[in-house]
Amino acid sequence: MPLTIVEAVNLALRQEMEKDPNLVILGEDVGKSGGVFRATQGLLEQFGEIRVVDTPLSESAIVGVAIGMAVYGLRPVAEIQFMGFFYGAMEQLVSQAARIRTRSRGRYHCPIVVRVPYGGGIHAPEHHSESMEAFFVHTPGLKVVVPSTPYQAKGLLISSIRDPDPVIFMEPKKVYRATREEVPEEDYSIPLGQARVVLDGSDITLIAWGAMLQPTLHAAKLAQEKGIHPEVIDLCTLYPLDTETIIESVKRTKRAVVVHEAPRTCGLGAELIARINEEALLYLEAPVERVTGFDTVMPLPKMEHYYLPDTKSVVSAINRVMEF
Amino acid sequence: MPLTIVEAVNLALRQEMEKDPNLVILGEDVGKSGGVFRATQGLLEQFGEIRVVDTPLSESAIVGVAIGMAVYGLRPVAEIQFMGFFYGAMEQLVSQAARIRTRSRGRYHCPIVVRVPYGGGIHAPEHHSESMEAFFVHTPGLKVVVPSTPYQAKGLLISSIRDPDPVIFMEPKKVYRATREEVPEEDYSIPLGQARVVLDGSDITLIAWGAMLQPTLHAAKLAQEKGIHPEVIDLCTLYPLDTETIIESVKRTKRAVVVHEAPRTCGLGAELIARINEEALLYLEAPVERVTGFDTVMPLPKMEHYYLPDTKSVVSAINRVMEF
Amino acid sequence: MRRNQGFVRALRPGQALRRRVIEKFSIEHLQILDENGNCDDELRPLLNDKEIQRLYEWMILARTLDERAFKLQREGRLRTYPSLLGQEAVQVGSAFALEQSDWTFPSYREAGASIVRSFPLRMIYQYWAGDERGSWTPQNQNNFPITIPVGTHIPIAVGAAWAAKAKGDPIAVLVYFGDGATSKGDFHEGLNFAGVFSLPVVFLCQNNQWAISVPLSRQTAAQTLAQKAIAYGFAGLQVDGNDVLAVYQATKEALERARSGKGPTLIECVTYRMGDHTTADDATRYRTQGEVEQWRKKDPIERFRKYMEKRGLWDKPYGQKILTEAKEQVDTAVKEHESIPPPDPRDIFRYTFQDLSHDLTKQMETFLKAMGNGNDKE
Amino acid sequence: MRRNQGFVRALRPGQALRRRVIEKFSIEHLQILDENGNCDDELRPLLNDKEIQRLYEWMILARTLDERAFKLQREGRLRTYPSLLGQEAVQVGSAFALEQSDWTFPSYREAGASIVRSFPLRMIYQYWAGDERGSWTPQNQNNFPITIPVGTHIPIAVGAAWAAKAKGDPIAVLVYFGDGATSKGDFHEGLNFAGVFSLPVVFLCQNNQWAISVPLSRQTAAQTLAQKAIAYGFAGLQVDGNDVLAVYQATKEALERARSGKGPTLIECVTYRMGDHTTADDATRYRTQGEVEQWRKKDPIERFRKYMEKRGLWDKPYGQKILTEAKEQVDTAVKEHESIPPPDPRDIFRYTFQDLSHDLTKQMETFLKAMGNGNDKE
Ligand SMILES: Cc1ncc(C[n+]2csc(CCOP(=O)(O)OP(=O)(O)O)c2C)c(N)n1
Ligand SMILES: Cc1ncc(C[n+]2csc(CCOP(=O)(O)OP(=O)(O)O)c2C)c(N)n1
Ligand SMILES: [Mg+2]
Ligand SMILES: [Mg+2]
Repeated sequence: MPLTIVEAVNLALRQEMEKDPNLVILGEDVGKSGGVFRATQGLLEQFGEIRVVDTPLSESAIVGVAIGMAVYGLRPVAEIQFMGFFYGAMEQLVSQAARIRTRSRGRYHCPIVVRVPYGGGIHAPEHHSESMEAFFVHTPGLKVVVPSTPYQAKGLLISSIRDPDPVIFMEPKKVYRATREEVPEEDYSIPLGQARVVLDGSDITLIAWGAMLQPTLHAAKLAQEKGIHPEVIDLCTLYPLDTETIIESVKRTKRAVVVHEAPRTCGLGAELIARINEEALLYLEAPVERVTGFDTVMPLPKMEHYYLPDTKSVVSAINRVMEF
Repeated sequence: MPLTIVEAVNLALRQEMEKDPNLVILGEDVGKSGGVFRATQGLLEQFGEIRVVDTPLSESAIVGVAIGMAVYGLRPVAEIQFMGFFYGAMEQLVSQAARIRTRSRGRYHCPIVVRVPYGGGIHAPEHHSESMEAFFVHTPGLKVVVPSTPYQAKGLLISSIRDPDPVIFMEPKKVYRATREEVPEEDYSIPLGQARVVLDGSDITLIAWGAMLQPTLHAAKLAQEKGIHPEVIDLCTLYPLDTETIIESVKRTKRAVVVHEAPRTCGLGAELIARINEEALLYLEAPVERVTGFDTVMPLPKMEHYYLPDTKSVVSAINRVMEF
Repeated sequence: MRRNQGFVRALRPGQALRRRVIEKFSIEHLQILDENGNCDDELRPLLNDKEIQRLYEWMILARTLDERAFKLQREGRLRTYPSLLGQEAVQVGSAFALEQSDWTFPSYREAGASIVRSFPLRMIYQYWAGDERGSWTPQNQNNFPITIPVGTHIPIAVGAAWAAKAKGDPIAVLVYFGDGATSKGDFHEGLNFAGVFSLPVVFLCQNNQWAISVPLSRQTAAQTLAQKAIAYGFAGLQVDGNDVLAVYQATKEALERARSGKGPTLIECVTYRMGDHTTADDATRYRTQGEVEQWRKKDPIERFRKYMEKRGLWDKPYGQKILTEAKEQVDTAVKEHESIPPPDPRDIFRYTFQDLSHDLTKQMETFLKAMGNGNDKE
Repeated sequence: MRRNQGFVRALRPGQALRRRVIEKFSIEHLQILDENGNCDDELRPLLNDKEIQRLYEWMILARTLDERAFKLQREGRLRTYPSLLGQEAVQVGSAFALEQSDWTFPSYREAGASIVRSFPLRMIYQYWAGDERGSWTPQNQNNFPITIPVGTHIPIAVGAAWAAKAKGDPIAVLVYFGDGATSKGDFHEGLNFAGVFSLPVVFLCQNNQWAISVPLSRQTAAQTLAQKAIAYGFAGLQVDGNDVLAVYQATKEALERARSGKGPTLIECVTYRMGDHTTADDATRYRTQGEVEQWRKKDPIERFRKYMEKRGLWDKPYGQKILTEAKEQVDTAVKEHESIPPPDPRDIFRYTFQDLSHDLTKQMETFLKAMGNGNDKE
């Protein structure tokens, strides 16, 4: 049936909980209220208080307790209410979750999923618009997944839940309800670590993920009208990166633009450029462009539209690269 | 007089405390014991318990309290004992320190320095060898400084202390006592945001900072014997980056290698490559190489030498780039 | 006497010697006005009639400002806004006890306290309309901007108290937070630090029973939040938070103890969040109307009004007059707020550091150029 | 009775009505053996002679293993090592109270507890020699690897307790940490969480008076660490940590309460770190020899030996025999440890994820190739 991203997340959680009695959900407001975005709506009613846990306001404990549950043999899916509140859980994530398999030499592992709505554009208060994927991607031992559509959301979340290692599942809240798409009731999963080509093209490669896919695609369509044929890649998994798909495309198109919301410096865009430099330098006919947030704090609603990449800024990047 | 890096840090702290009655030092074991690396030795005795504060074991409060002191008008220099224990203070740093000027529209600012020994190679226990500069560089509102020699250490620390904004001062503990160098008693400071060319060359640009400068320089010397003349740049300040110096050099040498201890993916090396790509792509005759840590946890002493970049790995990178 | 539960059973007679009680603690509750406005004169704070009326007038203004904010949000003229409805007494009573030289560190729900601290109403609307200029603090005031990441302002308030003590300034710091904040690591690290250094800070917890949809029973198994002070070795007190006189008295006393070097105090003010968590929330999803009605009976303003009426400090005309004046002040504030020209996009870059970094200059110029080239996203 | 300090002064007669004590708490101290080995028979745990001797033998083995570790480090055969000297009773007494099915979450100073949990001595040396294989837990054991970031294992232990409760497993979790750890946010978030959900977990604080060079007085202003349990609404008890019987009894009781659904317990064991913080530390920089000597008089092993002697469970030959056996075990462990072939460099990559990511495969191959090309850094 046609679902939004947030409904697809909810469906994936419900179906996996039905399959796996060890799957538990914990976080702030995930139970009685069904989550501030309703992603966990109805789960408390269906699975009860032992499997759907409204926790105290303790980000570090939410992740830490999830780690302990996983080590003991459960499959916790924790929610951090907004990415801006993830910083309090960094020590648990980096110093514990990401290292347990390594430091116990495989004796213990940590199959947790931490779901977290991220990104700007919903006129939210301060600290509600972060996009800190680079922190996670830079941390050895973590997988980082970002769906961009309802179909992707269900398939990727199911894979993340079944994955034996810690996964940060970033949900693009700007497009939580932006579109509906046919999402099968049936069980299906989308393998982690694979990017998808959303639009075939030959002139330039546009790389985006999450909420940035829509303006990127839109810009690509506008470019087509001008006779430029962009290939658009949705990364889907930010770590491990599907370098192959990116390189193969850039070698054909010889040009690329990376789009992300996060601040420019040391964002994931830099890593993508580094990999293109390493594996496709001689193919490039123009510098790879970055369309990103500024190296500033995300502004409050009155000015956040200045900050976020949008169709226009992607279009002008495409033009700059084509005209280089 | 000839001092080690740790002695230069101690001297800078003492002299600035003598000049500025508002300068206070706080952290774990910074007082009575003079710091686990002796960086604050003698300061408690000279300045007393109100200006040199042994704190409870609370990384988040150490940074948070420092922020409050700064907002009230003091000049706190906080110490986090090892970078591996910084994660607990991330929320204070990112959500508070880095934003106070922006969110109060300049009414308040946050002139704190957080000193933190970083990096591997001293056969330390787990979590004592982190190099997480990319986290700080990616965070808008922070400055990030890394000295590589005793002379640099004093001059850069003095500038960091006098800087009106939050500065993370990363101290390369592997070379804390590796070399002695003439460090003037007199007051001098080295401006932030400027890289320095440590070795002039024309064939390839090597970029490093902190403890990685030594193997990089050593590799450069070995290359010279083979008739290759590398230019070696010590970044000194990681944010704001001195892009100009890097680009100017790469445009001349047309080749570059970046060296850092941190995991490869999304490390600062990626950002440097991205900037070279943006401003000097057409000059490049070979992909910029990265010599870095692996995307793994830093191993324990028995294997840490496998992990850390060293002269040999820099040499072979130079060769690969030159032979490309 | 009720023993620390659990080891009671283990206590058998004749164990006095090696198994002994070494510490005893107790937690007090303070109420001065009961729910019908009857006052315990033994405890009544030394406030003159004018001051009593000021307390009432601030509470009316707080509620008026709050109701208007709600309306404005519904009309799309404000963004998400957290209502203070029902917490007027805690906010006004505590702020009224402050000296101007004291510092406050609010969370996000203390519009009622900020106006008493003479923060311009206009700017409260401006901030919640999504304009950073609304979190600029007027020069003569010692108020830190509101903090949204729950509890993270607590160690910062402690740091300010540390600095005040080090400088020998005879001031105190008051930090506001909710019941949910008591579960955060920063609450613990901050209060513990304040205890160790015996700092001049008052921790004021607005226990409004809810953290969005999470009830107090999910924040703690402790009988009170006040008793958390025992963990830090300083004083804790529970206060009827809908009793403006009790809140005023307890805060005043705690501030004086702070200023006179007697260290920190934790004050738990028991109150209730009458509205939704914010305008983006719907509380009917998780709590009963019955519970809300029970608390409506304890309304802080109505209770105080009854008291004033008994004392001849309130009559209909006076009540009318105050309400009208409050509405006028709010009207003016809204007008002023909505006539402020939009912020300058350059501000996005300007305040990141004292001086624009090379990168930021470049990013700003590129951005302004793009806007110029008809790429203005507005 | 001692009131929660500070508001005592404010209490005047006749205030009973509106200013009243609503909660009372007390903290108990438990000692069974005094410093001369005299036992309070009322409290003596039900242990038979063999078990009493086992306690002694474990303590001797712990101390022997520890002394050897120190020597090995000085000879450059181990890296930085944190000595447990003086804390034998806390570690052995508490671990002896566990069932094998229970879980433990140690910090880094509990070699004494791990051996009682039948963790191989060999691997303790291996870990502190800088080899990750030493933190692999044998399959039949429920011990989490040691944790170095102070306090971060506490929420994890709580999560394990949560899972055990959810699965209905009749087990308890025991988590070890020091006095310094009580200042960390994770201590607070973890204990609070355990209280809210009444989880089967025992929090065992080894209060050895020091956190590296920071004395207890800089960690807290509280009179005891045990009273921190009051903040979380569960039981807290202070125990003489150099009295192995008291530690055993308190832990046993707390574990039983946990397994029978009565929730968490915080046990503060008052002991002393007789050695430097680690082999990299020099305690003479920050504490007096006098203080150390005072505590030497309370030595946990000597005290217990006296008790056993009184009971006829100890004589010189027995003591000699135990010591010799301990030395032999340690000799064997060191030999075994030092005969283990060096770790395979591939292990650096192998355990990051269950399956090597594409990036890691590439990084590993490049690395192995470089080693092959005489670029082996060894
Ligand atoms: C660290 C953090 N986590 C989560 C949130 C999201 N959030 C905003 S308010 C709130 C509840 C706070 O409850 P409480 O502390 O009782 O204050 P109240 O809203 O009741 O005034 C939550 C979970 C946040 N702002 N900060
Ligand atoms: C989060 C964190 N901060 C700092 C350190 C450095 N450090 C190692 S042990 C220690 C003191 C710990 O004291 P305590 O908790 O009392 O345990 P003890 O060493 O006395 O057994 C410190 C500060 C650390 N390991 N982790
Ligand atoms: Mg609340
Ligand atoms: Mg200790």
